[in-house]
Amino acid sequence: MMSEFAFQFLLTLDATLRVATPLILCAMAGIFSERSGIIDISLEGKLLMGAFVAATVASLSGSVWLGAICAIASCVVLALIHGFACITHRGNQVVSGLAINMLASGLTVTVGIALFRQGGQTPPLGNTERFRPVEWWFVDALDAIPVIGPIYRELISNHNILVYVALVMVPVTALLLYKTRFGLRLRAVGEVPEAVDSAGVSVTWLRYRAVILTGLFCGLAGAYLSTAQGAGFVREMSAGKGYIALAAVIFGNWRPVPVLLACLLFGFLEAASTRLQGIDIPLIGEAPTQLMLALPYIMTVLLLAGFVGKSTPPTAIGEPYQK
Amino acid sequence: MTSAPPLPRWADVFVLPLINLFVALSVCGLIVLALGENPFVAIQVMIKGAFVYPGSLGYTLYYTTNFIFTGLAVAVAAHAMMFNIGGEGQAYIGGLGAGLVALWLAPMAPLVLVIPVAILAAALFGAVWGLVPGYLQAYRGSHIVITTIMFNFIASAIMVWLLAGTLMQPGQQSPHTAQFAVSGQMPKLHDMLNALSFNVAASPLNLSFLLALAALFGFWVLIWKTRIGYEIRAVGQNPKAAHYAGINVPLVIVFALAVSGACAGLMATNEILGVQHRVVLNFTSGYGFAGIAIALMGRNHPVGIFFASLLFGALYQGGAELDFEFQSITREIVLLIQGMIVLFSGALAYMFSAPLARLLARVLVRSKPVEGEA
Amino acid sequence: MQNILRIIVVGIFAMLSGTAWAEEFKPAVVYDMGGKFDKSFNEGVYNGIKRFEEETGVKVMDFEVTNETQREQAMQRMAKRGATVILGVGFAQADAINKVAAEHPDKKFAIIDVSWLDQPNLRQYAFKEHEGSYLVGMAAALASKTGKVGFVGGMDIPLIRAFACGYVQGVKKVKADMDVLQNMTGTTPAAWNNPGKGAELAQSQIDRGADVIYQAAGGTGIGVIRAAADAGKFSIGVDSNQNHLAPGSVLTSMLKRVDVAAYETMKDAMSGKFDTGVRSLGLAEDGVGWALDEHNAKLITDDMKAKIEAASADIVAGKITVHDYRSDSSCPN
Amino acid sequence: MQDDKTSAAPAIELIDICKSFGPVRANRDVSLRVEPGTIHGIVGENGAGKSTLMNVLYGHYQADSGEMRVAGQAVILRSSADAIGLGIGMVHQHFMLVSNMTVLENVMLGSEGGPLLRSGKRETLNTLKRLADDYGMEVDADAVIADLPVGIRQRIEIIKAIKGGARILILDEPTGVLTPGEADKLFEVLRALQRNGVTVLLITHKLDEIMAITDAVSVMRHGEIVGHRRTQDTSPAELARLMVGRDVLLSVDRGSANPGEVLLQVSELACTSSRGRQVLSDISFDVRSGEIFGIAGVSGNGQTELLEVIAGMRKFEAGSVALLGETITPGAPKTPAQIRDLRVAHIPEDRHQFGLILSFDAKGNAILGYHQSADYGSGYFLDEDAVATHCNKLMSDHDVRPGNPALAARNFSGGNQQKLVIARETDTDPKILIVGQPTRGVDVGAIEFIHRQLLALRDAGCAILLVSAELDEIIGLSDRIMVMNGGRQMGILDSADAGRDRLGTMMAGIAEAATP
Repeated sequence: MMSEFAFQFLLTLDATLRVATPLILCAMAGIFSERSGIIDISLEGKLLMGAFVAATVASLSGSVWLGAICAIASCVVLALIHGFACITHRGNQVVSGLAINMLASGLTVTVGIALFRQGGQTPPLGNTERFRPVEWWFVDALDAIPVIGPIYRELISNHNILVYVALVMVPVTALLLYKTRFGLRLRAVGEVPEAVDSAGVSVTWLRYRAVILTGLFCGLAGAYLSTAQGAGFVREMSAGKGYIALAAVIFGNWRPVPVLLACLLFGFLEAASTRLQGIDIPLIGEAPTQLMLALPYIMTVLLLAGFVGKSTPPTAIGEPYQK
Repeated sequence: MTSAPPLPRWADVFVLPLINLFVALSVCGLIVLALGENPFVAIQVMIKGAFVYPGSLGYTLYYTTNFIFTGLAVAVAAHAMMFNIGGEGQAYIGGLGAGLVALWLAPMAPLVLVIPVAILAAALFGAVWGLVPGYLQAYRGSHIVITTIMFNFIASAIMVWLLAGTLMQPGQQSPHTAQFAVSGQMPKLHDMLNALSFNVAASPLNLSFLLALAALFGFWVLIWKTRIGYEIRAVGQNPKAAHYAGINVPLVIVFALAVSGACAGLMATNEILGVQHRVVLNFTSGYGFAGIAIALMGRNHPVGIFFASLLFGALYQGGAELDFEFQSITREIVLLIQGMIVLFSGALAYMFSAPLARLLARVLVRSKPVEGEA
Repeated sequence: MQNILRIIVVGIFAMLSGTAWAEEFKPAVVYDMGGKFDKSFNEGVYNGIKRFEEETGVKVMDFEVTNETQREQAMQRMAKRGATVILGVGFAQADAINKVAAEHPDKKFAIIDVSWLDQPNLRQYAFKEHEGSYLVGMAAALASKTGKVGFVGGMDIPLIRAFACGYVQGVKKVKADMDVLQNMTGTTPAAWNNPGKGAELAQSQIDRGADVIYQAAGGTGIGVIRAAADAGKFSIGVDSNQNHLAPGSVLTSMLKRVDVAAYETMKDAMSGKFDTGVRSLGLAEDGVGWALDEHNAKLITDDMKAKIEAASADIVAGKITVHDYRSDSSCPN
Repeated sequence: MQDDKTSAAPAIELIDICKSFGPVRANRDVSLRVEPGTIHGIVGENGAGKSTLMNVLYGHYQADSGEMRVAGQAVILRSSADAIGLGIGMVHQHFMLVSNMTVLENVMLGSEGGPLLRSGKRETLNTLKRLADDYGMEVDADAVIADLPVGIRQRIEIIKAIKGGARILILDEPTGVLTPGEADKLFEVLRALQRNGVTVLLITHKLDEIMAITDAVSVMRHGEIVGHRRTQDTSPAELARLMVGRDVLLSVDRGSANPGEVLLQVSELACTSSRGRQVLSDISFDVRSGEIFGIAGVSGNGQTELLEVIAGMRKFEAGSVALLGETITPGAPKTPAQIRDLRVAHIPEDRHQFGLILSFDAKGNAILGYHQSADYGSGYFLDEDAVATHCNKLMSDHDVRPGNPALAARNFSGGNQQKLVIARETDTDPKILIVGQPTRGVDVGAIEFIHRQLLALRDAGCAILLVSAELDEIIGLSDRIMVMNGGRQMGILDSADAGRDRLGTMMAGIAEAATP
């Protein structure tokens, strides 16, 4: 019984990883933009657009990789629109983000219907048009070993390649942020853009590079949604994940590893709520799945209000830079 | 530091928004063209669908009603320089308030009692849902934008929980409450007009439309005619000067957000009391977000908000017509137009400001000198 | 001159009297939120309509609603555009059609998955999904090696519980001690259109040992089928024949012949044989069934086929009664 | 790049530099020569255009016209990067430090030495060590900025500016936030830099610093250079006079005061800024009805904070303020509205930030602070006609032009804006009037008008507390004068005893006069 419970827990962790992958990619995307001082509530729109373009191109061309590349390109275009409005024209970053979310909602369905005439969906993708799980070496050999065997099979191996990509992106983000010239300048520009400017570095170009990176990561997240986790695009398939990722960025205090943990926590809540649905838990009663799904938002509000922990956003966030 | 000459007020208020709207619509027109349809024909279809067909004007004004309320919600907060993007959640919770009153009071009280109480409840519930983020911003320093986004999701979770649980009508297939008794249903305008022997086509347009017009007027009075409105504007335009003037800045922010939430909550009177006659899931369906576009286009002024709402009402109603007429364009194009309008009238609002100012300066240079120049 | 005058008079008369003058047959259908290509329920209707159009050459007006208000609005629009028969798809349109039908007593209306309305010009289709589900439940139990099978529902409503209940009865008929894992995707209409979550639920059931999963979840079910296929397990389709979605993995599909209902509605209306009231379609009426085609021929052994067909005959003959969850809001097991 | 001393090309030469921001002309025909290897001071009041000039010099702003030469070469700076390339470093008034990063990271920023930080880090550590050896500027490379005291932060700014071998170092108000001890350390560093051949430009409004460390000094006022002096040939008093100007010639005969009862009494007031710096300490004075009590001092010596405390806009730590018999203490504060209700009027120092809402029309500004008054409406409503009537009256009484109540405040000239503020605040017949910089940025005609009004109010029995950086204004209007320096009072003089020289030296914080 206990080992059955442990096994179920392990499987829930496994599901957590799958559910958290788009959150992780989106949240890393958010870190770049927000660390450079640009609020990005358009993670949601970019995620949606990425998912749509990935599935569409994969479906039309039959190549999942081409789909992913085009997804990235489309998200970079959206990011550049955001940058054009917020950096070049010093527009309101929230308004611009909202506009992009609306554009993404409208464009994906409009173009989807025009292309496929399937109510805004893409046709279901075949196996060659999707990213597939990757089985690692020695899975069967290790199966015999207790504890390690199941962990290796369920938790470590047999994930989609983009799951691994997402996990790799966390240290990549951290390295980029903390070990490179670009990262140093990026962190500085979100705090004191004047310092970067007075050090002879262009604030504008730096911020553009940051939003481009945001687009890049969002594109991957979108591709995961429609061509790895799913098998095709359905309208509004991002379903608020971009906002959860934003919440994770805030919750993780704009730092890659804590943000990863926040994503995993939020992913775990979702995975667990899926599995606990309709199940009576001793003492608690029926699992409060709505509460579990709303918990990321509630926790973020409490954090922002300073009731739990402390949130320290980049100092210059939201303010257009003007000499 | 490009210092363009100042833009004349009339150009700022009328010309610039029209240019922005024109550019937004032009881009959408190009997209329609890319989809292989004629954008001019599409516009014709939309105009016919919004105004010409019998009953279509009623539908247009019914949508307009929603937009007036959510546009006002954004505008009230905007006057205090607060960005309330929580209209969606505030309207949702407002619907809960209206619904609870209508469900409990309607079976035992007459319409003249139930409807006003339900309207008040909608406003009150919405106000609470706006007040909390306002408080957190004013006294705890949480970013109002993030908090209101989160409150939208929290509202949605609460409503799903209630509608699929306690409030769900027993034995029903979908999560919504039981239908309100007749005294909990806002009278439809066509019924009233037909009773006065005018012959009007049926539409969901109901008394809430008049309430919306009253709200527009009330908004104008509140912001420009009252002391608290003066304080709201002062806080928004210059919080330091407001502090100097003895205004309790945080309190005014909380108040503005509460009024803002109340406006959004009133949207529920149209949807819930006026049309659905029961609390249903997702009845806000994006109206709260559209309110941002309305307020941006309407320049936070009641007249502007009215016309922007009318435009959006026509887009929504006319957009549905596209589904009937075209294979490749659907009403989702409306979302696209909405997005373009927010982009060009909001984020890129001043892209054309400097060029326009230069152009006008060149044209008007001989007409008259500017008064009171420093 | 006289001729011209006559044409003008007739023309004016025609314009004034509108529909009354030459009653032209104009059918219309209003799809619900999933859209007509949802691979499931709405698409089933679409297939019936398509067949009708191809056979008769009559064009059917259609509309896909995207928000709550549009259901009524779309029907009103159809009525105003001169539709003579309007088909509503799904129980969510019950309120709207009830109202519009009352306002247009001269027009014919039909709705699928509704049985509780009372309008003289309305035909209602109710399906005995529990009977079809019973058969695929047997198929699942016969194909399962692990002794555990699963069910993934869409939105948690009595209709879907009826699917689940019929399924469980079928499973237990084969093997009384078999485990049936059950999950609903959600409590809101969004649950019909969330393939990601469908895949997660299927995966969780597979993790717990299920090797055949029946889904009744609209667009969400696509995710279930995909997850089962990815894991090398069986899934069972619903509403339309979904066997082709993952050949070799979709064990069979529970057919709910909404296409028949749609086709029949249009055909009857065209030929003037349109009668109203509730039409209850079960195995006997060929309104539900199970799918066997080239995509799953290898999966269904002769033995399975024989057992399922025997049970089917028994149900038609009344020897087996499948309990309908909706009759008493409970399931016997 | 550095020529031998003999060639003597100026390290920096500016010729007729002009720079405007919209209608505001921040620099007008500024010409300046800075000799190599010297410490050159630039003094001036707030808003005199010093910082703009330095930002032009650092490439942060581009001049509208004029020429700039560095070591004899004409240069055009398009960005800070160009300035850095020419060996110019700058320490800004507001530190350009990222407070959640380490010292090392801050110092590296902009010159990381490659796409990866690793090699640059080693190099920067070497630089830090070299600078510590050369100038005694020791810092802990791994410390996070937020944890460091202000003095060290400034040291890091200097290190940033000179790490690449800058030959010209600009410091903008470097001691504004430093303790005296930290300032002394800074000067040691500057002298060491000078010994190494670095040319230093020091912008400040603290005269003692000029006297202590510079070789030459230029004085700026209203965007123009009004004088160049060799430090050894000048005195603080002369500089103070140059700074605050002498173009305000008071032609009003103010007559003798007729002081009555004490209406405003400040006792042992102490206040710290939000950054924890002591901005007011031990301030005590009283103001009687029928007198103007002037506070002299170079801007930024606590006057602003003093006015804000009295107006209820700022919290304070110790002491008390008694207004018309009501006492405010840190434990029993009053809001600005409550204080205004006592009939205390307040003309703030900065009309753009506090006194006016520029986007509001004149009507709206005419009731700012009085919008709750029963005169302008009933109940919750404002009576627009009453407001317009009131505004018209203010405008005609106080000669505000154009007399259009519907015109937005930002479209009035500075003088008329100020007249509107003064009209609003004095129209209520206040018992106490606190005034900050009443004639800053106001044209000469309006100045006289404003001065007359203040005197008329005094003669009507109002107690007036006047803060001004214009020495002549203080002397011309005040009956008694208190001088402030560094948040302390340097003494209170009868205006009969207060000559320009005496006040000037007190303002410079040099001599303390006996309190009468």
